[in-house]
Amino acid sequence: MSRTRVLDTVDEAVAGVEDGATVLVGGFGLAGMPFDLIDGLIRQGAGDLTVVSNNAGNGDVGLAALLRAGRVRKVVCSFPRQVDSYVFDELYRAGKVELGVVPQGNLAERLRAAGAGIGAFYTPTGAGTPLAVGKETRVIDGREHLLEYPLKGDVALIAAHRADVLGNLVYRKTARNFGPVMATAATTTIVQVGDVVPAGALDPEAVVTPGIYVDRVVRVDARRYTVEGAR
Amino acid sequence: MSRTRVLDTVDEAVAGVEDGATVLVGGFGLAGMPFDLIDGLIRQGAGDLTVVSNNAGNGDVGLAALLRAGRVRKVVCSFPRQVDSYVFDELYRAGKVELGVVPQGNLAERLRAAGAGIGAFYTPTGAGTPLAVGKETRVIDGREHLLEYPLKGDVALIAAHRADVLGNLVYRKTARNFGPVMATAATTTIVQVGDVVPAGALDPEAVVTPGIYVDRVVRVDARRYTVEGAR
Amino acid sequence: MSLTPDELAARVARDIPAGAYVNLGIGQPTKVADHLPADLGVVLHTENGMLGMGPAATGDDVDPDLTNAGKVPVTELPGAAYFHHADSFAMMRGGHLDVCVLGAFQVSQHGDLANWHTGAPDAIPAVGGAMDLAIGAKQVFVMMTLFTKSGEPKLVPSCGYPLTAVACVSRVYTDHGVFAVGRDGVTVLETFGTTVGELSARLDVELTVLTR
Amino acid sequence: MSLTPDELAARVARDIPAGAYVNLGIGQPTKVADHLPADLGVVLHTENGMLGMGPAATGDDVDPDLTNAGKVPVTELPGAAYFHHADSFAMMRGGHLDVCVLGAFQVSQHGDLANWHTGAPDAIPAVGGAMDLAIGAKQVFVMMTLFTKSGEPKLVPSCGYPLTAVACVSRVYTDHGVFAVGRDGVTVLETFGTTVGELSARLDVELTVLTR
Repeated sequence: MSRTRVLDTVDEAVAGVEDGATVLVGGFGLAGMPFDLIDGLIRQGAGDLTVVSNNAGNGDVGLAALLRAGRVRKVVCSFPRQVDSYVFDELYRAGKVELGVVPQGNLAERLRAAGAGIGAFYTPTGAGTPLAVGKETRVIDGREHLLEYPLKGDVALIAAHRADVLGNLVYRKTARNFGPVMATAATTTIVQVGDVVPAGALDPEAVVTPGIYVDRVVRVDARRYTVEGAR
Repeated sequence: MSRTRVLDTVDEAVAGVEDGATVLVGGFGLAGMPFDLIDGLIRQGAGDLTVVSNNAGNGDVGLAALLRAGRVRKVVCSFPRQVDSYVFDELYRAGKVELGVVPQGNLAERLRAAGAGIGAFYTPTGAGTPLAVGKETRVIDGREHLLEYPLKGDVALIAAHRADVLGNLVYRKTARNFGPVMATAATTTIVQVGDVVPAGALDPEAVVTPGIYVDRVVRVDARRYTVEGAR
Repeated sequence: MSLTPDELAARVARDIPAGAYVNLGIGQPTKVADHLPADLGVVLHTENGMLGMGPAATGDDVDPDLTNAGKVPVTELPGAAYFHHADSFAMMRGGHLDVCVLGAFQVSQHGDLANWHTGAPDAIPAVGGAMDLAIGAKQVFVMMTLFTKSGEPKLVPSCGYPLTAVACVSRVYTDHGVFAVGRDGVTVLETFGTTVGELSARLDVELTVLTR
Repeated sequence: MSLTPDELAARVARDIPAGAYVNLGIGQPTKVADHLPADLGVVLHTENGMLGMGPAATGDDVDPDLTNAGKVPVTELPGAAYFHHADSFAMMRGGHLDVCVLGAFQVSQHGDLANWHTGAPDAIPAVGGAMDLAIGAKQVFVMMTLFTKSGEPKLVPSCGYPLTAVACVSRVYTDHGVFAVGRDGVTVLETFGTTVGELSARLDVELTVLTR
């Protein structure tokens, strides 16, 4: 058996998240959002969280519900403002949540760097813009670059399509998005899946996240969700 | 149709490589080595090449044959010295080929950086060793890092298992190795495959190298090779 | 006659080369896809991890796991490939996309782009993938109205809005004309229902005309 | 009695935790695999792009597309996964492997490692993945003879050979004993057919003994 534990309940899967933790939350809008794990985190009760995710919640579900519950001190994301991000909008305007905006590619690359042991990297994205303020710059091959540092999580909450008992994961279509990089970037990676299969049931050529990156897996029932929200 | 061209012959596939070019050559030892493309490159005649590859040739085939033909000015690799690297050894000791040794992970990451538009990155690998001489260093989180720059190719020669007509690639087992990163790092990526299939015949979830990275594909007959060499 | 949004989308589509890998930004640029003939072999990239994106999904084809960057359900074409976010943005940043089409608040005569923030103090900042797209593609096309609703030019000497990226735009497609921008300033490539003289009078940038 | 190479491999194997992700270096360390019981659930990594590596392949199982880092044909276990070189070394550099077992020319009392180059002027330099493995794993175990064939100690105050990495080794497993190395110098954890006093007389490093 590998270090990955397959747990019976969502509550076991999210146990132990500490106040003040940095939590990486997968998903791009609703696709790939780990709804069950977030609901479990709300029940679990950890607060004062820094949440790193591409968006800042949609409708009243998932990340929006966590925000509504008052557990989030700061959101680090690329795109908080959406048609249905009213929970975040209200908290932000009321000064009840901080916001760090990171260009989406720098967000993904900083997460990858955290997982890959890269100390820092130079990227052209954001150079010469207001998001470059305070950042170290360097001209490489005639082009200005910003120095960006890794973004590491204490916990990652991820939704994947299927896991084997070793924690190897496959995803489904564009719900893959941030899952694979976040899995590498957190001390404890927690994954909800639709299906857990025996070792050997996944094609080794098609595994996207090897089990080495996965600490806990829990199977959840399929949930229907739409662009208007999960239900 | 995409930009990828599926060609009928190896000679068409390797046409136009220029003297003095930097050629990325896939493979780890013999696994994933693009034997047919290298043979084609020898016929094509380009010389004064800088070859970037993990090793410096095995036996008398592949990279070793290119070296023997006197076409290589410099080899950039992690591990030239093998039980059967006698062609390289002889040329190197005779001062007929230059050598640049790069730690294997830095080699892979520098190739990735070239493909990913990363200007440079800090890595802990090699810090405090003779391979750090002349490199810029920085202490990050108490640990010394080296600044490493992208390694870009004019041409990449890669062997994959199967391509579709759009140039999407899948590999086989540990023959995958450097292929996917080299495909992203070269101006012109040339791939030999055992099989070309129609668009839609590869599982979109399992494509390893998307066709956007592939310029030319040629189907070649399976060749048996062993740890002693290809035949 | 100036162009309708649909005619503008068709005009942009005409400049997309056969077989190109293309990213279409959220909003108006998405409509360019409707004018790309299937036999042109253009492959669409969406930043959320896909090449080979097909048209918007309808009815039973709607799959919440398959959306474009605007979170709209889309479809998959034969030969598609999925990848994660770091790989998707490596593809963009690494210069592998041939063309990216973006909307804009302002474009400067030298190709600076402002399309992510109006600078309004009460606006919630949100950049998404705009900065990555702007610096990454081999060619960045902007598609916008040439003037704001109140008649202010959006092709300007230098951007007043916060920048998305510096010197990244090569072409500006507008309802009134098509412009090349860059180091040498603005060149008028085409006008729609107007003249270079009329445009000159309404814009604060110097206009060069290609002579044949 | 000092340990035979096979007994030493078995001794190293005893310190590998259940369920650990482990990389075994080329040469002697490879033999550790023979002493890991299957029910321990250890998952082997090979730098050339695989987790879940099985034993060496024989007969019809030999597949030239499936080798270990030493280019020896190996097999695949259920639950294996393949990945490319940048991903494989990201896994190593990112600190995800629990244990890496390496051979060495020399290890210093503070855990500096020399295992890639003898410094001989006519040697062809070849580093492979040694430097990446040395800096990456959570714990780096070295497995070596304590003395060279001519009797020179290989556990030394500071390495005379070119370094592979600084302060990376935590344990040194040798035919004569097991040592912890690091900031506090060398601690003897176990001796084989010898005494701390005898080892002290032959080594130039100060030896601490754990008292219980």
